[in-house]
Amino acid sequence: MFRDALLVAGKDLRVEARSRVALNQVAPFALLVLIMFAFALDPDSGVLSKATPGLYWVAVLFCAVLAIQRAFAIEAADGNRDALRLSGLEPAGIYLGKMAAIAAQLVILEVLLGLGVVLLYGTKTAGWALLVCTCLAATAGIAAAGTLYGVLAAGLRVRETLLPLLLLPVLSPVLIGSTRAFEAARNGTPGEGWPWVGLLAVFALTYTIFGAFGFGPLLEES
Amino acid sequence: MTTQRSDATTTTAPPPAGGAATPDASGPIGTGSRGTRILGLATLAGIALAAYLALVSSPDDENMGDVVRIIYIHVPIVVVAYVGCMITTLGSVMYLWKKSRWWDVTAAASAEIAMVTTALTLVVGMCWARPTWGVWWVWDARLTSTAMLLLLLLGYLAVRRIPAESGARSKRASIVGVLLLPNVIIVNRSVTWWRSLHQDTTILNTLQPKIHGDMAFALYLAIPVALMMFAWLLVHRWRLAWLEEEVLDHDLDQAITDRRAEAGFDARSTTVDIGEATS
Amino acid sequence: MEPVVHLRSAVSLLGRFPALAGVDLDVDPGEIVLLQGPNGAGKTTLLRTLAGLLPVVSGTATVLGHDLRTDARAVRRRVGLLGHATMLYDELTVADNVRFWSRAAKARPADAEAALTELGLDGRLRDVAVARLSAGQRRRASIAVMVARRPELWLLDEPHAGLDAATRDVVDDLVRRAAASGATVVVASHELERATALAGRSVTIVGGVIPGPDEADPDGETAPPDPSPEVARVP
Amino acid sequence: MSDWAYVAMAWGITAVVLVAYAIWIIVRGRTLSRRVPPEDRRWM
Repeated sequence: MFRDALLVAGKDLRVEARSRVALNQVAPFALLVLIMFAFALDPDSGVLSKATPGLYWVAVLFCAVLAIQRAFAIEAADGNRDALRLSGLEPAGIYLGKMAAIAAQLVILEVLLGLGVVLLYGTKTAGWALLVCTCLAATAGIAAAGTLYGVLAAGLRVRETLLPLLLLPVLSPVLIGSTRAFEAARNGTPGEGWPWVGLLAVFALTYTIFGAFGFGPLLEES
Repeated sequence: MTTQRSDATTTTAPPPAGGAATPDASGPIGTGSRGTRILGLATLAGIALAAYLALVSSPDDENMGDVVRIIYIHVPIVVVAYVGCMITTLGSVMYLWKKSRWWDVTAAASAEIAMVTTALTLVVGMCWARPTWGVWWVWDARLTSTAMLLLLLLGYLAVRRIPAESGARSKRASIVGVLLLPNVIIVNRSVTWWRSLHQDTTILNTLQPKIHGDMAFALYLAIPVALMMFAWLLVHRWRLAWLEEEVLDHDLDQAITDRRAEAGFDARSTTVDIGEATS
Repeated sequence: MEPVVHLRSAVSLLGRFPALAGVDLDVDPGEIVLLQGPNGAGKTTLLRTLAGLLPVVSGTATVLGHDLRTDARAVRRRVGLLGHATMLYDELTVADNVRFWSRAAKARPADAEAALTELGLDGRLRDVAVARLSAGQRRRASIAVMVARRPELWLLDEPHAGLDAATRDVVDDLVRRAAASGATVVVASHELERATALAGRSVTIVGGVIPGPDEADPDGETAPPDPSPEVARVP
Repeated sequence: MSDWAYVAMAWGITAVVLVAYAIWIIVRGRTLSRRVPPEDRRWM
């Protein structure tokens, strides 16, 4: 199964390397979101710097929805889902492969957004260990749930509107957990943040297991 | 408490809500049956008694006054909403396991009822928050999780409404249905944890006024009555959902015979039960 | 020996629509069968049903020893379907596509290279993105993917469509060699003179139905159009 | 708005919504059941 996962992840990342949609469209969108927050919240009123962790993760969630739409758009083309069903790849392998590819792209986006926040909002970073662990756990959770709901919405005429409606409520614990963890890191009390990372890890694990089992039946139906 | 679900009672009598419909040639119409009539009448009586107890006979609370009467309807509706969710998840799990259409229809029916009652819970919750804290919405852990539950249910119903072959639709919906319960639990945990960070215990304890004496009786009567109402709604909604599926299948059998007729061959009756199609 | 394909009044669904409304068909190993019928008669649907992609809801249907009603997924690995859709990733190159799909089917890397050379794709075209290929080249890439996966049952839907004469000969040669080496082929095609020469026998489908011998239409005048001389309905 | 107004609002909205929902189910059940032959209606 993991061999299939590597194969699919490799394929997805190669498609991304060739078409550069994430780099040319989703990344600029991420920075755009940060700038719009700045317009909305008037930087020198202090609200922006106080709310930075939350804004950062809201931007990440929006980018995640786009990245997931993109990941399944390449499968929607020209009978590819039939090809996947005929390919002999294990559904769980396809799931883990696509999840890994999405997670990889998300990590790059998060680093980019991190730079954006540090430069644009001038936030000082502290508690690096907590920051990195939160990012990894949250990204795993977003990719796991995203891939499952992504294939569920794939191939449906209403997928653009259905995916956010299904995914964002489900990801609310990730938003809460990662924001609290980032705030703990910023307030210099990383001890408070670690339980939240635990919650993110549990979320990611739950969805990876559900996804591995649910992906096959859903691929059948899409 | 298991919800009492009268399923296949067969004799016919005029449905409680409608007049005595004159059964036409194709047998009695509507989703009523003797069982639902009895259940319906019992529920109506229960509601009347519960309303009387809650609104008239029970005393008002020392510090909250009459506002406490909202609790008598808030708690039962929340119970019905959560029971509905559990049945939806149970139905989805059973459908995935047994592929039985009966459970799939149960999941669909209880999801819709859960959605309606969850929305009501929010409205009643706001009617409670306004007099108590002077604001319509308060980021209280329970209210926020209920709002998330409503969104999760709307997502489930959206998936179920997408037109597709019934096997595909049921499987897609049941996977979302199975995820409903874990999602609710995880959301609930994180929201409660998040709110407890803010040590707003002052708000929290006013939510649990001291219920005692005949006030408690009014509340503990209202919950079973609400569950009877839920059972009655579920039975009718279940039959309606079954009819909706039948209408779709009926059109399909028609399509098969049309297709064969158009091809010039005899219209062999290929009776197809979509529910059992396993791909 | 056991037929590779055995269908008795099979009904399959395309969404809500009864794509196949009663098909009787038998195909033996090593056979090349031509599937004829007007547009929308269900040729593509029959091929996709044989590939285990569409649920069979009534009648009996076994392919390569698997019952399509319960075990459709097991059939898919052993079947090659060439349809109107290229089933390729447009952003990836020809070589990437063939390598990905053949490794997915656990085929040996050598098969991928062999398929590329056989379809004349190992030269300049090898590293061109599929998106920039012509329709004919794209179809040759799809065929290369299928050849590389070495399926036991070839399901070809209009294989000659959009190909130049030279490539059509390559395709016909590949099909004959595959059948000779024991694979079974079902070809759906409109180009009768070329396909009839290729196929051992032909079967006609109309309105999603291939009638069994017992219920051939009594009055006969609604018999489907008889395009080629030796149309024989073998039960 | 006095306390009783909110109590009335809470109970009123709940009653209206639930009754409307029940009637919608019953009415739709009657219309659909005319199009389905009796043997397919499990409870008949």
